[in-house]
Amino acid sequence: MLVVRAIREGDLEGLLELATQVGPGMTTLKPDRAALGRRIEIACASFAETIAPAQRDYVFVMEDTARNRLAGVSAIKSAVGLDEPFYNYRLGTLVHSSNELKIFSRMDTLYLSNDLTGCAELCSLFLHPDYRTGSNGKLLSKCRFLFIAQFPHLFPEKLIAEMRGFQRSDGTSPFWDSLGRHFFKMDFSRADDLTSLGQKSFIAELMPRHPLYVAYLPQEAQDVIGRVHVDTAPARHLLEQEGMHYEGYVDIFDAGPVLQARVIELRAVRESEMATVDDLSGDVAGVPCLVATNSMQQFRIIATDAFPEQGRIGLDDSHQALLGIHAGDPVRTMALNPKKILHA
Amino acid sequence: MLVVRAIREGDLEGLLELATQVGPGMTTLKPDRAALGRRIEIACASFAETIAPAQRDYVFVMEDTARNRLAGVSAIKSAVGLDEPFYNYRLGTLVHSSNELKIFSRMDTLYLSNDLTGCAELCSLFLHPDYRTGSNGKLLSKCRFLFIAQFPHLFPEKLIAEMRGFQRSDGTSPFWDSLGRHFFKMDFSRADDLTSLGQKSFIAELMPRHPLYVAYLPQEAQDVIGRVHVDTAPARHLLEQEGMHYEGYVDIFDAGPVLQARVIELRAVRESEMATVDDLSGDVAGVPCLVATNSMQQFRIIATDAFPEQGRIGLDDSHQALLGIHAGDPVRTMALNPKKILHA
Amino acid sequence: MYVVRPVEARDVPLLEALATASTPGVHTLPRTRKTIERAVERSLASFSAAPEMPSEEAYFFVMEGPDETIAGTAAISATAGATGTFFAFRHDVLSQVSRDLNISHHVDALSLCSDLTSYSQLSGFHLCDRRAVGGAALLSRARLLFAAVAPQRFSDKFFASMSGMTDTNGRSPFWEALGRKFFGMDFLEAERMIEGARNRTLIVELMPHYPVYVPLLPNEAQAALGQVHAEAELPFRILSAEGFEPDKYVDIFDGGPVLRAHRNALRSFSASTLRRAYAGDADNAGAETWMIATAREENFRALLVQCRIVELSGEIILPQAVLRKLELSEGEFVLCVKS
Amino acid sequence: MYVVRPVEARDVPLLEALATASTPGVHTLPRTRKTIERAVERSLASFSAAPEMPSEEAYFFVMEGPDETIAGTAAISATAGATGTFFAFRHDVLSQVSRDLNISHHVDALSLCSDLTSYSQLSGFHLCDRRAVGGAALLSRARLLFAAVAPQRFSDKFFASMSGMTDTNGRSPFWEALGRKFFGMDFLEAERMIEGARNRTLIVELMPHYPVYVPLLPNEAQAALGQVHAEAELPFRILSAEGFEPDKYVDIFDGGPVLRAHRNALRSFSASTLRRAYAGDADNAGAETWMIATAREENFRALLVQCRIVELSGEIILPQAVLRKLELSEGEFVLCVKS
Repeated sequence: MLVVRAIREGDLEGLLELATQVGPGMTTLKPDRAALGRRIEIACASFAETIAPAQRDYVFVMEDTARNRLAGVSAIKSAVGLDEPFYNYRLGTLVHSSNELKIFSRMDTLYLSNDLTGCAELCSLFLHPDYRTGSNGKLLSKCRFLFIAQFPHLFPEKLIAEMRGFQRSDGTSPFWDSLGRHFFKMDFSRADDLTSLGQKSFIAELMPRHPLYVAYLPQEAQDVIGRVHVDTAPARHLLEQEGMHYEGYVDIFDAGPVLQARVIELRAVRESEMATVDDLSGDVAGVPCLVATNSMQQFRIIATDAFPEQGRIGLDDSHQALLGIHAGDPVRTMALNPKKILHA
Repeated sequence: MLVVRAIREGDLEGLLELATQVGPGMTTLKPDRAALGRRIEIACASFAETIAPAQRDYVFVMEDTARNRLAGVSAIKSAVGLDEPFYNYRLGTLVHSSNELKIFSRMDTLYLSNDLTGCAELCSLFLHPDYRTGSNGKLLSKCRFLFIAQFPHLFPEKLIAEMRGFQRSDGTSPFWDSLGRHFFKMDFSRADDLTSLGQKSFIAELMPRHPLYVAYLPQEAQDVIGRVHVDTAPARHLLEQEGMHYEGYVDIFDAGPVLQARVIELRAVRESEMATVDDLSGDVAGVPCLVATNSMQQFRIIATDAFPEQGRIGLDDSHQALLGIHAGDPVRTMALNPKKILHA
Repeated sequence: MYVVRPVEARDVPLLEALATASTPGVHTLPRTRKTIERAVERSLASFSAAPEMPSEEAYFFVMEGPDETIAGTAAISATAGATGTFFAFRHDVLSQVSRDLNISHHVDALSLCSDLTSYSQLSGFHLCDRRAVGGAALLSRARLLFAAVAPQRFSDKFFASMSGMTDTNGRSPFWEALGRKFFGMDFLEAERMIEGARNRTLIVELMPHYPVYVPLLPNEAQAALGQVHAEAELPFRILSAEGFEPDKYVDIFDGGPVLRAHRNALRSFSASTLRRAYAGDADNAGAETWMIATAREENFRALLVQCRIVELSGEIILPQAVLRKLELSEGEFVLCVKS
Repeated sequence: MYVVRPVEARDVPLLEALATASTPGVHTLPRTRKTIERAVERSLASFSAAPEMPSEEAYFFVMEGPDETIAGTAAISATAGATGTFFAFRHDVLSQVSRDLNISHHVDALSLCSDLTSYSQLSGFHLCDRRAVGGAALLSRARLLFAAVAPQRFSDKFFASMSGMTDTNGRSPFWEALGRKFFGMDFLEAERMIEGARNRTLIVELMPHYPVYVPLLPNEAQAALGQVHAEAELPFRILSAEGFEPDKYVDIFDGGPVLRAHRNALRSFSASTLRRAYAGDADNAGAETWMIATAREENFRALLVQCRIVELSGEIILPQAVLRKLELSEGEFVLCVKS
């Protein structure tokens, strides 16, 4: 049985083991005991609310209770860019027109910006390969939206998620090759390494600061602006189901999209509901639901079939145990999948 | 009895009479017979779908059927900035930081942009003073959202509305005085006159094109960025109820906010529902609702108390007559007021 | 004997015939009857004006060959912007530094600027008759001698924009990388629409207002930056010898170099001397080629002559035929500079 | 008699005492024992180096008074950027045009630039003893005479940044309008933290990268733009007389003018002559004040002397006392320029 819960001090070994599986490319989840220890410490202080909201880093782990093992991790940083500048390119529009020549050109333009400073960020999602089945991926990703719906007052107006950008099959980035490389004489993987050391801001110092017309770039680079890495497409889809969308912010290296949403427009904030737990025995026809506790320090969430109605939800003993609750306790619940994609 | 409906050729005299009441400041509704005639022609072609979606200008009039008189007007332009560049300032963030000096400053920055090119625009709202009571203002403004909910495929991803900016009691603009005036040796009212002649783009040619730090402006000018004129506050509130919000785009002259929304996030798109009309006699307890026909050319909409439930809605003969429909016909309906403001 | 003189109304038909023969895109010559007539009228008005300060005047010169046909044209504008603003790209070096990575480098960028607006501009140099190459320097430099004769008509700074690299089809690699993105048309078509001008409002409407980072340009465009067209090598050499230097400005359309000079650096100003001309059969032993121009503003004439100049004398002895060509009476002043 | 010579290690205590007496914010002098020692060491290393090209060298001179106390200091850096990038504001004119409204105007804007990085920079001019005003020009110009003696150590372009306007409390109106917005501190505090330097990475980290539109600055800041501090008027006059000109660069902190010159425009280069010095009691009838510097790179000395120079001679007759002060043997070369 799998439950996602707030991380605890005792999870360090389990997290370290998970981190060894991650591989390169995820900068916030390196198998570094000291770094992970510090992160857990901040996460515990976050759930305990002993540090200011803007400094918090809520880390969630998925636990396989039967095997007493961590199956995955995901996190929400309360605010980015408050210690180190957080850079993106923003895609804007400039129109050049001349009545005399009957020319009207609408040009895409890249602006180096720190606009997303202070936004909350979804990050550090990793599910152990052994567990990549069923709804596990959805639970691990979407648990964060229910957490936000439960504690919306702790979050800023906007939530973002950086998506890995398009790469060629050999791992090179057409966007980097056409832009970053000219300003920073090193290859993409070295630049990527530096960012994983948290040195993104120094690299941004070397990037062009004046607005850039996209038309200056070769077509191949223009085409990948806002496109995700092929492996990241499913993760993007999950986030889009929850109300996150691309608004023109991209990564300064690989032009991967930043998905964003106003917190009040998240599906979880609009649609999740409170319900009181009833005992249930035997199977009941239901739809896949997320069910979460209302507590911050004891935040626990599962995915299960259920049929919440009129403020009540039936859960059997095993699920109540997973959540650490009893009949009569309140939970927050939401359908795992959106009813439909609106007009998409 | 008041109904809002698609404008018709025969409305020219009535519209002209309304326009004489408007006074200065509304550029799209001057009492100019030729201009209004052209506008009606385009609007009729829009409702008849004989011109391309991007060229359409849907104009609605509020008719007092008892007195056979026009009481108000409102409109949706399908796309702005496709003939003349559409300029705004966009408020962004740049962070200046130095580890060495332990300085981290987050600076607001204004960028001259044409980002909103191609967005649909709510405009030309005017209600005759004789009718400024009850729900008339809401009906006249919100009718447009139900129209969009009925025909979402005809609109671009984003909808905007430009709000009049803050002015001092003597009609001067602190933002203009601190910025525009320096680049364009004329006073605010003259600049405003030129824009009302549609010459906004020429003025923008004279405005500073490089990103501007807001900190350069005097405090008084900084304070009014994104603030509406005192008379415009109620209109802003109505639009915000419907899902429109300020995202940092402002007018280049007076820094009035542009409200915007993704069409799929409008309350009308999310919450309005189809219902079949039932005959009703006598009063029934209900909530204030908007009820609209499904037809484009015969688009008609009223505000009335009703109790839509399970896909049915009861309307008495007089309301059916106002809408030009009968029992068994389909309508689109939505509560006039949102249930609550989400987390606001 | 070649003589440079102001254009006259009677030259229009010949100029029209010559315009059709020149290479498109390389010369900023007027090309149609109407634009030629306009240029000639403007020149006549400019010569007869008595401006207190350089303004909209544009002076158009022709070089007559021995048979009195037109062997070339050249022009000079009092101010490059005239009533508008003259645009060029300034080649800036932007500095990018990262202390913590210990990296610092410089990035070349082109910024649209109006720095040259008040300069006097040399333009329209065109040698129609390839056999007239001996007169090329006379044709080009005569404009500057006129400026030295009438300095109040001109700025104290001058520039000349040299045609940039194009291929045999008139395709400019610099234009392909930049101008085309904003104009959406071929280089030659754009030059035709704008009539070679660089002081038109549509430039500010269409060209980029933010620096263009040179490393982002395709290699071919970078290679063309600051390079002269093969046909412009001759004027480039002549002006370089006169004292002009290419530095940090390039043409906004084809990336060709802009040569600039303060008048103090120009030989026509700093190395010319004013002398009284007398007729005579001078002693030709040790003769050198001198460029001689009338010192009057009206009815200006300039030509080359072989003669020997006595250093400390204020006189010059010229053959009677030369005086006649210059329409000079004995004892009138001429401006002399070594060719 | 005032003599300018390279700083020596023994000067440190005196320099420390003098530093505390000077006006804060006006001079780019080192102010603490440690920074003074560092500057002196760097100067000693620079004089004893034999650079093939100008690089990180910084030469620090002192002027000795008659009593051998220090009457003033002055410095010159081989390159303004040294290992970094030297930042200044370039005062540009941007052109804004609207054809249809028939309006065109020019907007002044300040752009952060690194154009001056490779220039040689004059700095640290400070007259400690107000009675020494007669030696002020010697103190300032001796640096340029040294550059004329050892041109390979310097760029061919020079600049000096003049202190901008501050009030009696050291408040700079230009800083209030600009630097404070980004540094969030007082002008004097910022100058102290950055030690007067303009080539530090933190400048690029903190200062605005986009043009600052001058009309948006408060009137007080606009009025201060390009204006010199009262205490800088003397060096301003001296350098102007030497051939420097303020043009389009200003200091990024206080808006003071940057004076620039190509060496060919400087009197120390263009109007100086090399002569052999001999001892003697010269005929002092019609004597003028001359600045005389040793023509050697090591143990450089410069001073003022009243004497009469014979135009076409390659010699100069100087009193024995002067030769001694210059540590010269008879027949050695000196560089002479009229004061």
